[in-house]
Amino acid sequence: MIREFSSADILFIVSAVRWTLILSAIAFLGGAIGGLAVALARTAQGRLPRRIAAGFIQVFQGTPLLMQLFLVYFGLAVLGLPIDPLLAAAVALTLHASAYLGEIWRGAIEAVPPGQTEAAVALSLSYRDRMRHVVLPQALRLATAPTVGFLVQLIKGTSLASIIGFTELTRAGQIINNATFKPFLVFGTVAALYFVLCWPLSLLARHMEARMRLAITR
Amino acid sequence: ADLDAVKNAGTVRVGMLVDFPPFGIQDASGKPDGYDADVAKALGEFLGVQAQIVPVTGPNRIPYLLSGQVDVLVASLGITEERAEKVDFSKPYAGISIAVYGDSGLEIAAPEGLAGQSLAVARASTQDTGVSAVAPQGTDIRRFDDDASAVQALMSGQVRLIGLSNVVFSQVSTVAGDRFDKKFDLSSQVQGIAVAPGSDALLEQVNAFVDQAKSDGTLDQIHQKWLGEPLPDFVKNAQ
Amino acid sequence: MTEHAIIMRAVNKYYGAYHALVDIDLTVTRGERIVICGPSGSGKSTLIRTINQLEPIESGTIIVDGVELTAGGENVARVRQDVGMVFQSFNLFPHMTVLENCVLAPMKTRKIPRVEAEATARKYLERVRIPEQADKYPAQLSGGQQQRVAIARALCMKPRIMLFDEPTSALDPEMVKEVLDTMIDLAREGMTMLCVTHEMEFARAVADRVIFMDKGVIVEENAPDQFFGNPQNERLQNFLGQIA
Amino acid sequence: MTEHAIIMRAVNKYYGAYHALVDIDLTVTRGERIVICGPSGSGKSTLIRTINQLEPIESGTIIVDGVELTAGGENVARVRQDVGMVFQSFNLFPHMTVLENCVLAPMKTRKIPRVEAEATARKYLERVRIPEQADKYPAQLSGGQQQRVAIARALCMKPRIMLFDEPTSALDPEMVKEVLDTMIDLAREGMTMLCVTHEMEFARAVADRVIFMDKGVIVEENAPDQFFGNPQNERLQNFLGQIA
Amino acid sequence: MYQFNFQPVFGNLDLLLYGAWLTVRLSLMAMVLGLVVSVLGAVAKTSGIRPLRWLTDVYVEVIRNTPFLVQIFFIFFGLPAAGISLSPNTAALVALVVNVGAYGTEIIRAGIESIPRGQIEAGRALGLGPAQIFRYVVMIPALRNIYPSLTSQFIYLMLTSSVVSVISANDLASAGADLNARTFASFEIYLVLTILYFLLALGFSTLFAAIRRAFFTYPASR
Ligand SMILES: Nc1ncnc2c1ncn2[C@@H]1O[C@H](COP(=O)(O)OP(=O)(O)OP(=O)(O)O)[C@@H](O)[C@H]1O
Ligand SMILES: Nc1ncnc2c1ncn2[C@@H]1O[C@H](COP(=O)(O)OP(=O)(O)OP(=O)(O)O)[C@@H](O)[C@H]1O
Ligand SMILES: [Mg+2]
Ligand SMILES: [Mg+2]
Repeated sequence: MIREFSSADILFIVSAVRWTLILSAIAFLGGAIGGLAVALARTAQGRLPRRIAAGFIQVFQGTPLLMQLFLVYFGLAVLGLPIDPLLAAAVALTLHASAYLGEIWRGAIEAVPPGQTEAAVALSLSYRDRMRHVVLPQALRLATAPTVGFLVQLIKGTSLASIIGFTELTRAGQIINNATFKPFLVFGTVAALYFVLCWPLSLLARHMEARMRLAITR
Repeated sequence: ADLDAVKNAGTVRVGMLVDFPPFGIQDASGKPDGYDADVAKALGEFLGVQAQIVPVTGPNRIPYLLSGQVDVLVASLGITEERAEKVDFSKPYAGISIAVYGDSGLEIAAPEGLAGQSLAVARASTQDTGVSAVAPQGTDIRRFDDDASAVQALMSGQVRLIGLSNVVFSQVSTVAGDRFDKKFDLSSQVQGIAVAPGSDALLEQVNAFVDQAKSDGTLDQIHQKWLGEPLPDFVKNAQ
Repeated sequence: MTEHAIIMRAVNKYYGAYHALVDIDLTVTRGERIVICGPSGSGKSTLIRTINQLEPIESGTIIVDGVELTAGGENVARVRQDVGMVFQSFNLFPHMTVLENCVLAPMKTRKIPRVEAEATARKYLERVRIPEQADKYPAQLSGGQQQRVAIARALCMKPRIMLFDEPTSALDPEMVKEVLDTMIDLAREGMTMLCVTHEMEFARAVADRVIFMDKGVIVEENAPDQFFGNPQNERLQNFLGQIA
Repeated sequence: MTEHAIIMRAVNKYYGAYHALVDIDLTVTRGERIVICGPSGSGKSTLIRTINQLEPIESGTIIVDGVELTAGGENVARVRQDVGMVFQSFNLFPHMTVLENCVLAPMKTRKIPRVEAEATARKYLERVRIPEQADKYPAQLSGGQQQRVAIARALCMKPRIMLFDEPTSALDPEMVKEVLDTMIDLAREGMTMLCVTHEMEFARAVADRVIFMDKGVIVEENAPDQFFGNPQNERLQNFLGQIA
Repeated sequence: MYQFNFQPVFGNLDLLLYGAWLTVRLSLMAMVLGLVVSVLGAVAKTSGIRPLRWLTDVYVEVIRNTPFLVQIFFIFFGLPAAGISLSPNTAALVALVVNVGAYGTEIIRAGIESIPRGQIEAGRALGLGPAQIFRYVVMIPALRNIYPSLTSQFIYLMLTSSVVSVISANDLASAGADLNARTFASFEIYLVLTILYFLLALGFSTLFAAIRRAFFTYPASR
């Protein structure tokens, strides 16, 4: 009954990349919006938004994504709020990514020299214009490399969504492995696929970091 | 969900494993297949609704049921007392026998011989419970996430013993030849279809289905297809 | 329009427990040019930063161009548009060209159309004698050029008052002169100016009044020839001895 | 011990294609005090950095204290211990107290026991007139104090030669004097010194010779009164006009 | 609706707490060893020796761009084929060290490169050798500069360690899974596990803050 590892299996694993990509895209989009909000709140003048954002980050950086996914999907259902798995994944991944991106971007915003903000204030620019035209564009340059770096972790992290039923790359590998008992072949393929997805991003991050270092030391 | 909800929806959502051959597997096109899949389809026909199969995993199959994400589990779920406290089981629809297997060179004939040995099982599986119940002090029970990992531990030499079902072991033998043999039986284990507590009407219908499928030969036929023999007597006769 | 550009009355400013400005009284007439000097940490920067509310004050009154700066509110924004500021470290926006640096604030806060804003910017870049640098990025300019861009950028808001905080102290000796020349030009045109600097030549050449601060207090205040020729305060005498 | 502290013969240095030092010949007698000046980018820093091999050279010979610096090897380490250097930006180690800054190199390279190293350090801190700052961290000191620590740190290695690269140009005007006074003290004690600076008062007061560089070349070289009073080179005349 | 019943969880709280202790121990050892690997990796990467740099690059990129699950799998199931048979707990530790070492290498390299050149030149001008410069001049400020990234990577490591149950290593997650297998009180267990992980993360943050205060609080230059 043990099946041979066949081309159909490879195809199955490759097509599971679809879910990995969809989940990553959702997480990243949600996280980008949430992360910006968190970062702005974390660098705000008022104490209250700063506290709330800090608490948010502490909770969602301090607990495993696996548990977050489990509690959102099964937990809400148990409380009488059944939720679509995709929505659950979107919620949990967004919260997770918002916390991490928020923290990365806060660092970038704070790394913009205070003189820049002061100059903008002295020119009487409003908070919005100041952020939009002066601070964020400069923060963006500092943030791109770590952001892309996080994206790589996120892509790998979506494998945890298998706990709520997504047959993405890692899960597809497990399923095929259970039928074929060829772990090295199967997980070798899985690892190679992740590498193909992530390596270009890592290169990009490194390239941007190098370019930025040049720009700074110029 | 209870019977009304299933009938209203026109579909019964069935949780099944897809990584537990030959009960639950994926066919070459990636669709769920296997003994459980055929049973699930038959159940759907009996209820007069569409059977929608939801792939679940060993560790999360019960949460799926309890949180209402599926209506029933046809997921090779062995009937045990602890589980019966959480879910309601139908009459047995399948069964496997569980034993301890291991390196052919090892002389072990009874649970006492396990002391000082390391032994792999799939976490939360029937063989996990079975082994844990009889293993003496000093047995190193290593719990893996699924049978495949446990088997891999055996094959790579990380452990020399494994608690496994006869079904999976026969597959192992096809690759490993006579490197491993059976040491002693643990138990035979019957499996039931599970519903969430309180779904009494649904459970009644499921039991009716199991009775009918046993008597009209449907289960024998499916068992023959996947395991090469008719439904064993210990399943037929179990209550 | 009043005749007084800036009036400060009994202004006190604390950083935590540290008393940075102590009962400051200062009146600046329209068109007046004032140089502020004093040892490091004496509160010079703090003083001029309170004038466009980069630093809030704890007590006292500041009236700029007839508008009282009560904490927050509309007034502050209005006053800031009328007060240009040039920092020691330039603080140009590094991701924008010189021209973009100059047009950003007029376009965003005064809602001036781009074409017009650019025309104004070019005019002021001409004025500070670097029209040809308009399309470069700050990092491509020398320190002296950067500081002149900073001056042009402030002028583009057509401020009535200019504040300078040690505008030449981050520059190489050779570049100091370029910037001082630009500032002397401005002074000649009657711009109200407050300038923190230790360039005594500049003070002698253009200042109407020189102010000496020490430990948050205005210790001496006089016309330049009196100030340098006949200092009263002992700390000031010492100070002048040191930097000469 | 030879009578010559430093001998440079036909030294050439390139940064990529850029010819930063062109055929430099320079001999410094023991105890001599030399001031180097010149426009930005003329190669002053490069020149003094070649002397303790912070920059390798492409051709020519440098002999320091009788030891020839061939590329790498033992010689370089030995020479560096004999040559103290003070940077424009201090470069104190921020994670160590003043005292730790001073004892690190003697303990690690000369293997002097801590007690002895600390005694020496305190002596030199006294000499630069900040003994009471020994246990502070660099960030807690003013710029002038930091630079004096940097001088003390270099002295703790008991160097025969001191190199200064614009040691006062990052300082506030008031602090310049503190540091210059320290340097004048050192000069009086007969230390061999090479100093890049634009402080003309200092040059007049202590220099035996003033050197003017332009585009990697030593253009003029003279005793201070001649150098300032009667400059020959046109570029130098111009330069003196600008910084005066 | 589901009836929550925390009895099975609290009745077995000692098991979970023991699991939490295992996670703490595993993570702490992985952090310390991982830091050593990271520093060595960063030194190799910033060294002038080309093959060494190249090798480190390969290590870092392979590890950072493949999932931890696959890495731990290969270490536990794959190494026996090469004659290296590690116990589950050792394999878990090795996998974590290898993983965090790759991330840490990049982080610490960035820290080393953030040290102003003048600092290194000052060291050289004082006659210190390259190793002495690294040890006395570069290391502390470099670690201080990247301390936040490093510690958040460590927290991430602690959370990642929950995966080690796949090779039957013991930790908090596997204690939870075992309890789950016995009681099937999944929601209750997961909720408590999440809280325990949160508390562990909080504990580690506090520890890291204390370490920072002890070793890295010299006044920053203005
Ligand atoms: N944000 C702040 N928090 C706390 N203290 C501050 C702050 N800014 C300035 N100070 C303190 O207030 C005093 C006055 O500072 P200020 O910058 O106005 O001095 P200054 O006269 O401009 O000095 P310098 O010539 O060095 O620029 C100093 O003692 C300084 O340490
Ligand atoms: N690492 C380097 N790579 C390339 N070019 C360099 C490098 N360091 C210096 N230069 C160039 O060499 C020339 C001499 O530089 P150097 O720093 O010696 O000048 P300087 O006289 O000390 O100037 P300053 O007064 O600005 O300190 C300059 O044109 C500079 O741009
Ligand atoms: Mg100031
Ligand atoms: Mg220089």
